[in-house]
Amino acid sequence: MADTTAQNGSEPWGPKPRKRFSRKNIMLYGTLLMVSIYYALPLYVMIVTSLKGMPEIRMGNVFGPPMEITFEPWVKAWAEACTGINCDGLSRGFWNSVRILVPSVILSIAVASVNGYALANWKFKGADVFFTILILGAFIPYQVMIYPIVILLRELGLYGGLWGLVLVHTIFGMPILTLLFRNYFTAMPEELFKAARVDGAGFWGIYFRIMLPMSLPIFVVAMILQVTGIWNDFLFGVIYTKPDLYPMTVQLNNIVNSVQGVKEYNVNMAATLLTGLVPLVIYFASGKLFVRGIAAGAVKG
Amino acid sequence: MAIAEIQGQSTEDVRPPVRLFRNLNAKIASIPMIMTAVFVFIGCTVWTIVHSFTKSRLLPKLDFVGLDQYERLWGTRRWLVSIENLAIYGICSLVLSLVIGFTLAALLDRKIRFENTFRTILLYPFALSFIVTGLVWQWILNPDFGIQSVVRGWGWESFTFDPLYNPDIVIFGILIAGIWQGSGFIMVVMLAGLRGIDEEIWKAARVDGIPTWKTYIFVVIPMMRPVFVTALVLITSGIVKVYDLVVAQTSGGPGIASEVPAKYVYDKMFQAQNLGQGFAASTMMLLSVVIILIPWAYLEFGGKKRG
Amino acid sequence: MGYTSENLAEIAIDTPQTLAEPSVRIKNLDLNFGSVKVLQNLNLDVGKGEFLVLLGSSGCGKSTLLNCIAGLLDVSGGQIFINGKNVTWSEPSERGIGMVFQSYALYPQMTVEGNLSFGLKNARIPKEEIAKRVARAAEILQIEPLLKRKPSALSGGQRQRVAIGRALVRDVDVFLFDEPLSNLDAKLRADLRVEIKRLHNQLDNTMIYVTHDQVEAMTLADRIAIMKGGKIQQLAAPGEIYNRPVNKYVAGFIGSPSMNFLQGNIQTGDTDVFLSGDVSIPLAGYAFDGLGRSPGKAWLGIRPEHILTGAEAEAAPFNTQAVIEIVEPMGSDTLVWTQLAGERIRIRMDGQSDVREGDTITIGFHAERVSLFDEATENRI
Amino acid sequence: MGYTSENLAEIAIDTPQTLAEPSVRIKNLDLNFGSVKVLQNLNLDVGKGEFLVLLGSSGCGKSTLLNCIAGLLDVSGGQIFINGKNVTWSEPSERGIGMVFQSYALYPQMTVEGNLSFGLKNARIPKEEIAKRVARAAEILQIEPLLKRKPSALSGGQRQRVAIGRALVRDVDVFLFDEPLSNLDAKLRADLRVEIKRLHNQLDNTMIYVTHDQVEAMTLADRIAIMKGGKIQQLAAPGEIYNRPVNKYVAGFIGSPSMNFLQGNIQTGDTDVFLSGDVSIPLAGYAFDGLGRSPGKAWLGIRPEHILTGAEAEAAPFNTQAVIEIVEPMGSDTLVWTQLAGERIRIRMDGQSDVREGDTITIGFHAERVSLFDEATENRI
Amino acid sequence: TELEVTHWWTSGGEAAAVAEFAKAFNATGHTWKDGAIAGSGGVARPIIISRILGGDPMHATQLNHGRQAEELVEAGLMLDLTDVAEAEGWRDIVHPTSLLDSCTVDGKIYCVPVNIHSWQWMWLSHKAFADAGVDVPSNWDEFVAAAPALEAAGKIPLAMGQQPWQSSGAFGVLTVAIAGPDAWLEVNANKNAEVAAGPEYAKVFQAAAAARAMAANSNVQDWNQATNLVITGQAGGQIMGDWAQGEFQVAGQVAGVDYTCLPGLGVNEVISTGGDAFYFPKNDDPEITKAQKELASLMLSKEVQVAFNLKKGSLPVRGDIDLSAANDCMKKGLDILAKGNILPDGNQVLSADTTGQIEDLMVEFWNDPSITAEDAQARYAEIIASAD
Ligand SMILES: Nc1ncnc2c1ncn2[C@@H]1O[C@H](COP(=O)(O)OP(=O)(O)OP(=O)(O)O)[C@@H](O)[C@H]1O
Ligand SMILES: Nc1ncnc2c1ncn2[C@@H]1O[C@H](COP(=O)(O)OP(=O)(O)OP(=O)(O)O)[C@@H](O)[C@H]1O
Ligand SMILES: [Mg+2]
Ligand SMILES: [Mg+2]
Repeated sequence: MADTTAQNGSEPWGPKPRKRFSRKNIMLYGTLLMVSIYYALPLYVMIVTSLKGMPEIRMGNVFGPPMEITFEPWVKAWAEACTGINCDGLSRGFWNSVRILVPSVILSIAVASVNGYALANWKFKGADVFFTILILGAFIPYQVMIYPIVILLRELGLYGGLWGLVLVHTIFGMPILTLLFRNYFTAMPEELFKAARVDGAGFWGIYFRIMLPMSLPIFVVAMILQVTGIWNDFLFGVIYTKPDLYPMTVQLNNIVNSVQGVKEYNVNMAATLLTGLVPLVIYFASGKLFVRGIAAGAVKG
Repeated sequence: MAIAEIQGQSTEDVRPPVRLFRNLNAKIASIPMIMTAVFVFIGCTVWTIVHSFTKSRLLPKLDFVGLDQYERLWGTRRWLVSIENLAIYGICSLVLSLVIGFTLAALLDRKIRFENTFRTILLYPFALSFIVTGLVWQWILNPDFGIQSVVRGWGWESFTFDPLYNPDIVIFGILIAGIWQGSGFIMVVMLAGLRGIDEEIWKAARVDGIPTWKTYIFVVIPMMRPVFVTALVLITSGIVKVYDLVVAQTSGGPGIASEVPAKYVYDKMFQAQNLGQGFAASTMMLLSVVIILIPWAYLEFGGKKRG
Repeated sequence: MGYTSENLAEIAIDTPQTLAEPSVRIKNLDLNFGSVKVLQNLNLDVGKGEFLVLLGSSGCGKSTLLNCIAGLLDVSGGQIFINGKNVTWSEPSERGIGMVFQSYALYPQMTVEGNLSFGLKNARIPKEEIAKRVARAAEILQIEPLLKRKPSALSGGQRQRVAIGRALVRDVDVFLFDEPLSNLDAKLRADLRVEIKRLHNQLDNTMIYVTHDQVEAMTLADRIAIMKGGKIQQLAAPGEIYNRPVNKYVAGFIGSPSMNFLQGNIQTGDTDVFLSGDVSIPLAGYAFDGLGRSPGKAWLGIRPEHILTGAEAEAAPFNTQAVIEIVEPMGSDTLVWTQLAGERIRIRMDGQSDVREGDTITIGFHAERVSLFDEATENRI
Repeated sequence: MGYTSENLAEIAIDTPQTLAEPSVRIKNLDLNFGSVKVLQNLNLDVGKGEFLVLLGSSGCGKSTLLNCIAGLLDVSGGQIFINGKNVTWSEPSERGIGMVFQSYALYPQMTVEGNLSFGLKNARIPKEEIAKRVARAAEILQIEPLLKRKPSALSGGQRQRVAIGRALVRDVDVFLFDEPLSNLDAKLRADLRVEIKRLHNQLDNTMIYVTHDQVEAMTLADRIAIMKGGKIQQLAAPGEIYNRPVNKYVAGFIGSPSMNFLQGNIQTGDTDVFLSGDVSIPLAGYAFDGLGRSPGKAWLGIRPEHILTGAEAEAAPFNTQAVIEIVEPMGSDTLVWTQLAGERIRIRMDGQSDVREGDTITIGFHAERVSLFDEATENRI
Repeated sequence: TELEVTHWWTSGGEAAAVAEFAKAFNATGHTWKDGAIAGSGGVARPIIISRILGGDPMHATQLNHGRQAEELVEAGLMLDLTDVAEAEGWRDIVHPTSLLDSCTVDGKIYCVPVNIHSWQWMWLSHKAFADAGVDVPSNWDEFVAAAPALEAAGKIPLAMGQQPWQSSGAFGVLTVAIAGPDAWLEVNANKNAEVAAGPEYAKVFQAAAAARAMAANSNVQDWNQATNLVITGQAGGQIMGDWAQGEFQVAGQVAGVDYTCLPGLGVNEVISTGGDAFYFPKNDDPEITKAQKELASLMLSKEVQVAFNLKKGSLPVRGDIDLSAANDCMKKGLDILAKGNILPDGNQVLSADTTGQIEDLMVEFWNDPSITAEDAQARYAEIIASAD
């Protein structure tokens, strides 16, 4: 056997020394930091602005930190800003948004996941044709469909209510979500599906007992997509429902989009940040699952 | 001994069940999809196309006027500018989203510290509604109190950066914000794709002495085709519908320099109360999407069997 | 050592040849994927309690056939009977089959117990009955201590046993195995092979077993069906297939290291001989198939383990001198490469043989041990 | 048939024992993944032109060791020398190694030619030189007609050859193989094994080859290193490992079907004997390791292929009667299960043997063929 | 009875004004249910139309009266208010009566005008002119003359936002001021393309081109950002409707001291009488119809008009009320109104489609110096020629 003589001090031995500030690392983190600045700059401006008073904003330095921090705009955006004659800020629509969000997210994901599952595992003749049409549907500008869908909903007797809106969200979420789910389920081992069939589980049995528990990550991905989309939706919310049901974004729009009169930028910023909070919380909460889920959904094309 | 002999024909002759009832549950479950595809997407499309031959104004009406709407559409400078803008914006946004999304994903994939933090920062624009973030970008890019003035304040008096106020480059100004908002999501998709690449490919490239960037370009990217396809669907469907972004930042300005087709459609339908014109414009948009996508969709979804 | 055709027949005798009421009967089965014809007019009867192995190279249609039997693929033509009932269009769960997959296909989110009872719950079997059956299967497979674990906490062999158990609890008549062992390492594979054999002895079910591992096929099967390109090439007992392959494909496919082939001519006369280059091999003792002993171009096949060396070779009807080119010691055996009639051939010798590259040795074999194939049709002569 | 320790030594003699300047030298290598110590103080010298096989069960650290040598993992301690140069901190591409992976890791979108030349182009080697080397590698590996194809259009074996070619063109001194054949089916695996052996003979490079397939290890290796839990258990020529395993683990690991073990006592005296139950096995002729022939509890191991039957058994120093429990015909061999001293043991018999379950046969063996292990340490006695 | 009312008055003053309506209506025992949607017609219109198409319309909705609503009326979707109007003698009290004309289709009245907004204003910053060392101009020509001085002092002579309605609005103001009300009427009401291509309009386009040059450095988007330039003295002036006044007020500026307002650009002291009106979609429920009519009459009542317009900063539609609380500029407007120097608003005479086309042209023209005045005029004449 080889003799292991004493180690020569100058010789490389053990782990390769790593420079903390190697050129590579500086490049890597430098780039990421630069990019992060680009991404975070608007956020910074928004936060800073939302903490300033209007006179300070009029002075025009958007990047300057507030000389005098005020939380007034936040309070106003949440509880005082007027929408027409109702002066209770975003808080008014918040629960409506939640009421719309929950069933819309659940229904759209439920429908799309079942579609994706059927397309991946239970192919029948013609399924691909419908799916292709569905994907093309993702490219139709939705303004075009506003009136026909109004007519459709009227015929279904759903116009003006919560369920009409839920249906609309389900329809518009369907193309991308179905694509996502289909790819995810296709990537799952087919033998598992076969085993369940041999075990006598039917279409729904396999979906609920086998597929569903195994695809939580993609459900989280879909949820994030839908929560973001539906929470921030304004047009559908306002077109297909009545004032009792107007989501928070209507208030946001009202605060932000007043054509005439004074624009309170600080309140606008605070309102936007407040509105974005719910999706942001969901991002933070499900960061890791998000990545894993997408992997399975996206990788197989 | 050869193949076992078959004797005694069995008497019962089970006929194959009716085609329609095979896979019945799957068909039932697909009803929402089929209904959506047929009634909503096809139905709406047909409805739109039919109405594009009418002179509907505020309300959809069936007064046919032939191709008038189309003639006017193609005689309108704003429409032509919109198309051109969409082409420029579309190509740049597609390329940049993919490049930036991929580059960031690749950077995050280098086993870095704080990956979670960086990822969230890059993703957060996706969560914020564009009504106000558009305004913020408008400020940041405003030559009088945005970046230009800050840089000039540092002493570079000749520094010029006013993308939103220069008709020649305004579309690129919009691009800056568009990329800002959308690329984080693409980055996440790409990151996920990268995590799926076989570790041994990396090792092989290292043994071959191939620099990392070359490995990405010549080896990894070609392997991620499916991910790029998914990203492509996401980006292009977003591009075709781009509207808020423009309205929030420039309302199509300066002049009509940053008009886009979706905005043209919207303005014609609801602002100018000329539904027919809006329908004609959207029919043209749809037509181009279909021309580009049908062959691709067939290859991607129709032609290939599950394997 | 003498080999007679009698004891060959004896090896084959285990097989239940009485197919009065086969357990699985496949009639004129066709299966196409789009325009690709994967199975064509396939007929197969499997007896009650028989252990049938489907053997063939990758892509020959073994899994496809199994999936058709299980009802996981819709056939394009033909019929499938299980226990006399036409099940061509039945649901998989109604066919009375259990299936074990290459990748185990355990439900990852369920415990072992959950995995075992899933099928039973679907069939709405009463709780106590389920518990009883699961307990019995767990006992048979010796997985009682694992019942509460999830599949991710099991080793490969344990997972495989759970997969088998899942078929077991359902009390089915026919077990289908699709390469159940090919994901395992050699040692484990050997152990589980024995276990499956034991199980078959114990249970008496019909088993159809897909593999492309010959050792598995040879050790487990009552009969082996060798498939190629969607067709069954030979269906016979292992000994028969090993000793009397019906064509050159089967001959080359079965046996490891595989059979040596020499190209040449059969010369009939007082004593039939096979001529290849300058070598002339007497065929006295070769059992010709039917009357086909006409002269003509042919292949002669001889297995590496049937080539004798040393004193045994000198005693054999055919023998010659050969120079050793490569020596591959394999522990228990040694594989030696040499030349015969210009062809490179392999010889399997005892693992303790003291041979070196460059040595000259005597090799020889008995005509009873060779196989002859027509050069054109490649069928056995 | 007589076995002497001389011819065992001869088998081992191929090995280049003169390690004056080893090709690869590993000194006190440690490797931790976080707090998990995968390799601990590992020392290994590989001679110039040697074919070393790393063998061990899954998870024992084979790939990890290979990756350390390749520079794909940063070691936690110790040094690695290649051709006398300390490469502990060098980049993989600077070490003069080529590596072939289990999954081939071909660049899927490049042609075979592109795959072969990518690394060279990157090293800025002139065009003609690249063309020459690719042509040579293609010739050696017989893949000239495939040069323009993409990997997806190649069969498994062809892909593997391209993967080897990629290492080949780089003119490296040391080839590292990480289970290069384990994704292939049995037949192909056998063919490629021969090809790699041929390549080694032709090229004269040092090769380090990871596998958990014994047949590969035995046929290819000049020396085998058996690993377990990140440590090398035995490093020796295949014959040595097969015949004189240093401990019970190695003994059980090598050989298929694996060695039979009997638990019992060594009794020294006039004639040493091994007692197990009511069986007493004389040990005359057993080559004890050193002076360790003290009495005590021990394991006796005997390989299935070393158990003789029939006339040979009767002639052996130890023999007894046994009842056959299971017969597993495997074509070329037949595996028979029986009982000895209350333990179930396996016997490998000729494939043409005419034995049935329930038969009583005579079995026996020579003491030279057994291995004895201390019960406590499990080391060879 | 509960009435749902849609409108897009959401900013502070506007909302307060709406609250006056609601207060008065609630006082009658009914309930005002507010459905405020911010944004201009572009946002509100699809909502209103959808609600009507969906068969579940709101009970009252704000709309710019005039051509825009015509189709809805023609389709028989709006409630006929003629009986209320006749009973209360709207023809007599609404001043100018043209406001009521635009509510009239086939002799029937379908909407209630509630206020007058006018575009014809120019706002000038005293500080800017002081800095440039010139007097505050009193009409457009003086303003043009002062522009070089402003520029020399580093000021933007004319502040302009980038929104399309600003461009076309400013053009409208210039037209009335330079070409005069008659030419304006000829082109806009009678769609006389010859006049549009004629010499009077040529002058307008020249003036617009000059204004374009003066506004070249105005890098803001929103109208109030432009107003802010005037307030802070960075710009000399801005052409903007009377709503700009609110900004000056919020900034604490005093008319005549810090800023000057020039109606009709100081050339033609005429104001256009745009404004807002409410429509009442038809409803099957007679209760609701009754309440709708009550609301209609309430909106025109004296007290509500005063309360509403004071909050809104617009002019009342009745000539018979006293607005002593109004400020300087508002009073100027009232004077002009009283003199009868009025014009209908563009919305009342042009279809939305034509307005849109003109907006497109103006936006292009204002922002692209390469379009000459002649080109723009030619294209303008074309649009007028094809207008319906
Ligand atoms: N969904 C499919 N569409 C088209 N061809 C298919 C499909 N599934 C299998 N095939 C083809 O059918 C043939 C038989 O496939 P099968 O899976 O039955 O082979 P196999 O004998 O099980 O092979 P292996 O040993 O590799 O599992 C193959 O050539 C394969 O390419
Ligand atoms: N990245 C890692 N982090 C932590 N532990 C690891 C990592 N990679 C490998 N290991 C552990 O190190 C041990 C050795 O792994 P290695 O891959 O070298 O095994 P191997 O001998 O090649 O096995 P196989 O035959 O399955 O390839 C295993 O127990 C494994 O769990
Ligand atoms: Mg298969
Ligand atoms: Mg490994």
